[in-house]
Amino acid sequence: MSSLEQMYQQVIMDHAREAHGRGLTDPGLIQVGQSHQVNTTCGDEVTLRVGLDGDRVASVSWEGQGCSISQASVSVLHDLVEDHTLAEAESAMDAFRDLMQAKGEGLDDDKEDLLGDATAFVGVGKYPARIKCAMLGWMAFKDALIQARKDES
Amino acid sequence: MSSLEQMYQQVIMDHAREAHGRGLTDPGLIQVGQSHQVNTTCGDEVTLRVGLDGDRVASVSWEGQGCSISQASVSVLHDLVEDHTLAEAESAMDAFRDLMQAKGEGLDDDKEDLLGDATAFVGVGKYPARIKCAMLGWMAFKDALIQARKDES
Amino acid sequence: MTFPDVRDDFPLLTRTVRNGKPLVYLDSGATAQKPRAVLDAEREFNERHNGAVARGAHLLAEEATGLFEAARAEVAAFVGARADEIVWTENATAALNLVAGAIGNASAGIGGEESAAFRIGPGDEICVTEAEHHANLVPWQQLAVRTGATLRWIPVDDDGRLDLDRLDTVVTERTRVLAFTHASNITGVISPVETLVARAKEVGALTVLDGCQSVPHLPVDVAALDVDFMAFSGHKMLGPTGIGALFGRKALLDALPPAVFGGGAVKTVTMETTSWQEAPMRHEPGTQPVAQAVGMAAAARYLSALGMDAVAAHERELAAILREGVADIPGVRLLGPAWDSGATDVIGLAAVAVDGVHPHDVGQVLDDRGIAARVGHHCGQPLHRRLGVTGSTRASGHVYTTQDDARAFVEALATVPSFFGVSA
Amino acid sequence: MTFPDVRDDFPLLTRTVRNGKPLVYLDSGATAQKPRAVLDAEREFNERHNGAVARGAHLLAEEATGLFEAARAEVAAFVGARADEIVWTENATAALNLVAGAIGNASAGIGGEESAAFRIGPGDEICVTEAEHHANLVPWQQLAVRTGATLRWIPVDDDGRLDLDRLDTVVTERTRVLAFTHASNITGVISPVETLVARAKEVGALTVLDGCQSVPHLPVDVAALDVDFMAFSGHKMLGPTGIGALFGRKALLDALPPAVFGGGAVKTVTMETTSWQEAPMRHEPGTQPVAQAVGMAAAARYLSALGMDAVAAHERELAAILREGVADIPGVRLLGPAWDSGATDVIGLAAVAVDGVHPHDVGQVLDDRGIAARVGHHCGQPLHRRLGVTGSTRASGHVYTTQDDARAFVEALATVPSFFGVSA
Ligand SMILES: Cc1ncc(COP(=O)(O)O)c(C=O)c1O
Ligand SMILES: Cc1ncc(COP(=O)(O)O)c(C=O)c1O
Repeated sequence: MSSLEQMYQQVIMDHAREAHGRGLTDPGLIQVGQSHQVNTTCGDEVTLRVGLDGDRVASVSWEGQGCSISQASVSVLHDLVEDHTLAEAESAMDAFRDLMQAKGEGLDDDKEDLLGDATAFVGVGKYPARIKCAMLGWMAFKDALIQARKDES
Repeated sequence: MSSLEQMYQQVIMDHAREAHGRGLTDPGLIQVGQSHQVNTTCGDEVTLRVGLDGDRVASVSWEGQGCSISQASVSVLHDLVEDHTLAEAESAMDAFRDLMQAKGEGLDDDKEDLLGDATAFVGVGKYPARIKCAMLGWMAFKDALIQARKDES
Repeated sequence: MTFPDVRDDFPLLTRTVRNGKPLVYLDSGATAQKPRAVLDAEREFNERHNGAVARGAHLLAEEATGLFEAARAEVAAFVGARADEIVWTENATAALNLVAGAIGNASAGIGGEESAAFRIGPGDEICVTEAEHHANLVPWQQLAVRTGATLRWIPVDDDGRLDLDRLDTVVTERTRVLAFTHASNITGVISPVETLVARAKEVGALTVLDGCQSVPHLPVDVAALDVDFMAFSGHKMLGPTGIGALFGRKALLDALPPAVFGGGAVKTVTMETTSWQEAPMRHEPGTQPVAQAVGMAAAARYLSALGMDAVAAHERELAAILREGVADIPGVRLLGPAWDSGATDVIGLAAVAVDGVHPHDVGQVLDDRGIAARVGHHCGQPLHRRLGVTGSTRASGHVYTTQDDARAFVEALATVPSFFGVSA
Repeated sequence: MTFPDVRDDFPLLTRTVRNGKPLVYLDSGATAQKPRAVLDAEREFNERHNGAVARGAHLLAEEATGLFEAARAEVAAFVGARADEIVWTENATAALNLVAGAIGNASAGIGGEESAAFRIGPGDEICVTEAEHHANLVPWQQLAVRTGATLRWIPVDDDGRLDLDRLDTVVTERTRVLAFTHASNITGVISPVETLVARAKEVGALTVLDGCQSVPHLPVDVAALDVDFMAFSGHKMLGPTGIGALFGRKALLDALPPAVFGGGAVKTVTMETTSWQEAPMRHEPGTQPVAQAVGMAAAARYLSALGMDAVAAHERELAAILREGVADIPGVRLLGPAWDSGATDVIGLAAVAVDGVHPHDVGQVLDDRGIAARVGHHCGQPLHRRLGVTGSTRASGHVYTTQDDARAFVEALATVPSFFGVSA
């Protein structure tokens, strides 16, 4: 498998073509956070909204445009964190960041199990410029969580 | 003679110590021009006043402070142009500029005769940074002449 | 007449990328590679002649000053200017900001009566075009914020050419500055300088030309173009990073107050007030990029030896291959005018949008083949928006670019739609 | 502990001057010579990794970006800062102007509410000292012109030390900015940073430190100094010309509007408005001095390997020889405090005035012996005026300066009065 094929694995292509969670929805919850992030290299943007129900990530929806890596990444993010606990979501977030920093080498089995489909992004870690693309949605998610929890206090 | 001794010939030292024409005077003439020049490298300044009487440079006086080269140079300038015709003054000005550009080599006999004491400045031409010092008074003279002749029209 | 193969002069071009693939460098519009002559000139300066410029009486200071001023004269001659009409800057962006910032300073009273002619304010207009690089748009837009003047612009048509029908209504008696690019870094379109300058003169506006994409690729003569100011960069014309230049008419540069203040630019400084030197010194405060000036002059010399007419002809051939080539690929759209061998208003680059494929993904496929192209908005968001896309993929050549390089781009691009499953 | 002899690392120092005389380079305060490690780092970058930074998806762009950001991290660590607190600039002058210009822009409404905290105007005061280099005086003086604020200054005493008795009356609740030099390039005096910063904090003023003469010669830690901004130059710390840096607290840099506008610094640009990126990018429009950043990092690495404590101790020994030596010569006056082996507030330089002999003439005698010293006002006209002279002759050392170099200066200086016939 060439580096290029390793980067654009079928899973990624599929998520890019049919992204999950696209289209901002009203979670109908009290704890809602939203974040808008821009990849300044190319102008790609994502707006992501999170609804929290206690310590559960009840809803993740987003809107945006970008390269296949950034779109597929938000899509798997949606699958990994929606309907999971905050703790699980944060573990997924950490594991994904580790994957990006692994320079294409992969992670230990525990973490890869945690990531599921998202391990397909392993090839992106070889390309520093593309890590930004893959992280765009996750940056928005992280920031949206902060916004949502602000309402707590 | 070392380059240093060639630069600081006795004539120059003498003119520097006892400069001619120092102290601005009122020429009591109609065609008077004055110019203030600054050597921005070191902050040296000269203010030079010219009084014209028809086509004769009737009076040259100046005020200023600076290195021995700049002071001696205004002093010989005074001697070369005061009480000479405008044409003679301009020839002297040209010859002095040529001397500065001769890279320490000297000029042909005609021009050296014209310059008299001022040929002692030959050594300055080897030092681009010092040419500015030697030219300071001459720049002021040139500009003051322009000012004086403005009143003609 | 065939253009000489000069690749051996460029050390970087011998390197391989991505598992031993030969490098196909097509990102010269962003930054060019440097010939050995440039690197050697800089190194020679640093190893033999480095000293404080215009400030010392010792031998090294003298030599450094001599080389620095000789470099200025060479770069000036390269664009048809006099030496004292060239101000060194950090890059072209800084050169454009120098003019805008100085006008802002004049408007705030700096420079006093000497600079009063540059004052602008509410009711005055500053004019740019829709084709500008951010470097020649944002400084003017923010000058308008700062002074209360109004920013206007000449729109472009679907081909990226300036809509000259609008010239007379946009550039009017209220226009104080007309700033425009000589050649677009996206569409490659060369502006009708003569027409724009004529109109600016008619209304008494200053003209500011962005020469970033023309000076490295075409013969440029500021005297013939008759502009008031022109900015250009060292690194795009085979010179070092860290240096650019502003051309300005001497009388204008002398009256313009400084945009940036410091040592070496002043005549007399007291705690209360400062008087400035003449141009170019008044606009060059602080220790200048001296070794870089020497390198930029070496670049100008290198280009002159090739001959800018020959360079332009060479790049026209590249343009033909690129622009004709991409136009034949289904699903690929060329930004700017289609290739027309009769038209002379396009430089040697091609920016494309691939239907359904994001530029980043296009770039990745190219990079995998060792092709270095640029993806994104190329600092021209408004122009991309006007052309209906958010970004593009650009191939841009220079003297070392071969026709095979251009063909490699076209071939690789042709594989993109199917790779991403978007072929027609 | 003896400091290692590093002269072999500096190619330029092997050259001879003025008829084969060995070079005694004592003009490091103006600009330093560069070790081979710096020249090699730049060349290696240009020959192997040059590409557009932060803008491309291709391998060279990736490598160039990586090296550029690694250089930032290294230079940041060298002064005790975080990487995102360092902005690259053309030189220290540009760094100081960046802060002053941005405050001016904020005051003109640029940056909107986000930047409102930086707005100044009539009734506000900007404070400097009488010991400033023009680069840290004129930008503030002109900011006052631009905004209607008032410039005030802390005077110096006859020794060139700040008159701290005046601190509380000069720096008051009206003071918005306190800008001062870390070490004087004329007297060599090190400012009492702690006292000045404490007073600035008391009144809520921003502190701007000119680190040009400290960063190359002393251990400097911005966190410990607790200043808001600090400017320094590459070329004075053994790095390339064409680059300098501004340290700023991240939160301040993020809120400060740009002083200079262009590509790479923006988030979204329309013809009407622009939004900026975070710091440091928002303050780095245009193509940056990339090779120079890599060279400046190599210089920081070189100095760190020697150890800045050892460098400072070495230069203190030079100071002792220079300052004690010149004080013994009849008719020579040392500017700044007499040497006192107990005092720790002087860096390794000496500027002198020779009774009855102009600095240019002094410099000529030195140059004839192969000694490169600096003559003139060293961009400090107000300080010279305060000390009762218009100019001086300065010897300033660096890591490659030997004690013999310092002695050669003293010996040559001793011949000056008699050469010009002004001996007592
Ligand atoms: C104390 C001080 N401040 C500022 C500067 C200006 O530095 P640069 O010329 O590198 O901008 C210098 C050097 O000339 C200096 O010595
Ligand atoms: C048309 C145009 N103008 C301005 C610039 C800015 O040049 P620099 O980045 O060298 O300041 C560029 C290059 O990025 C350009 O292509």
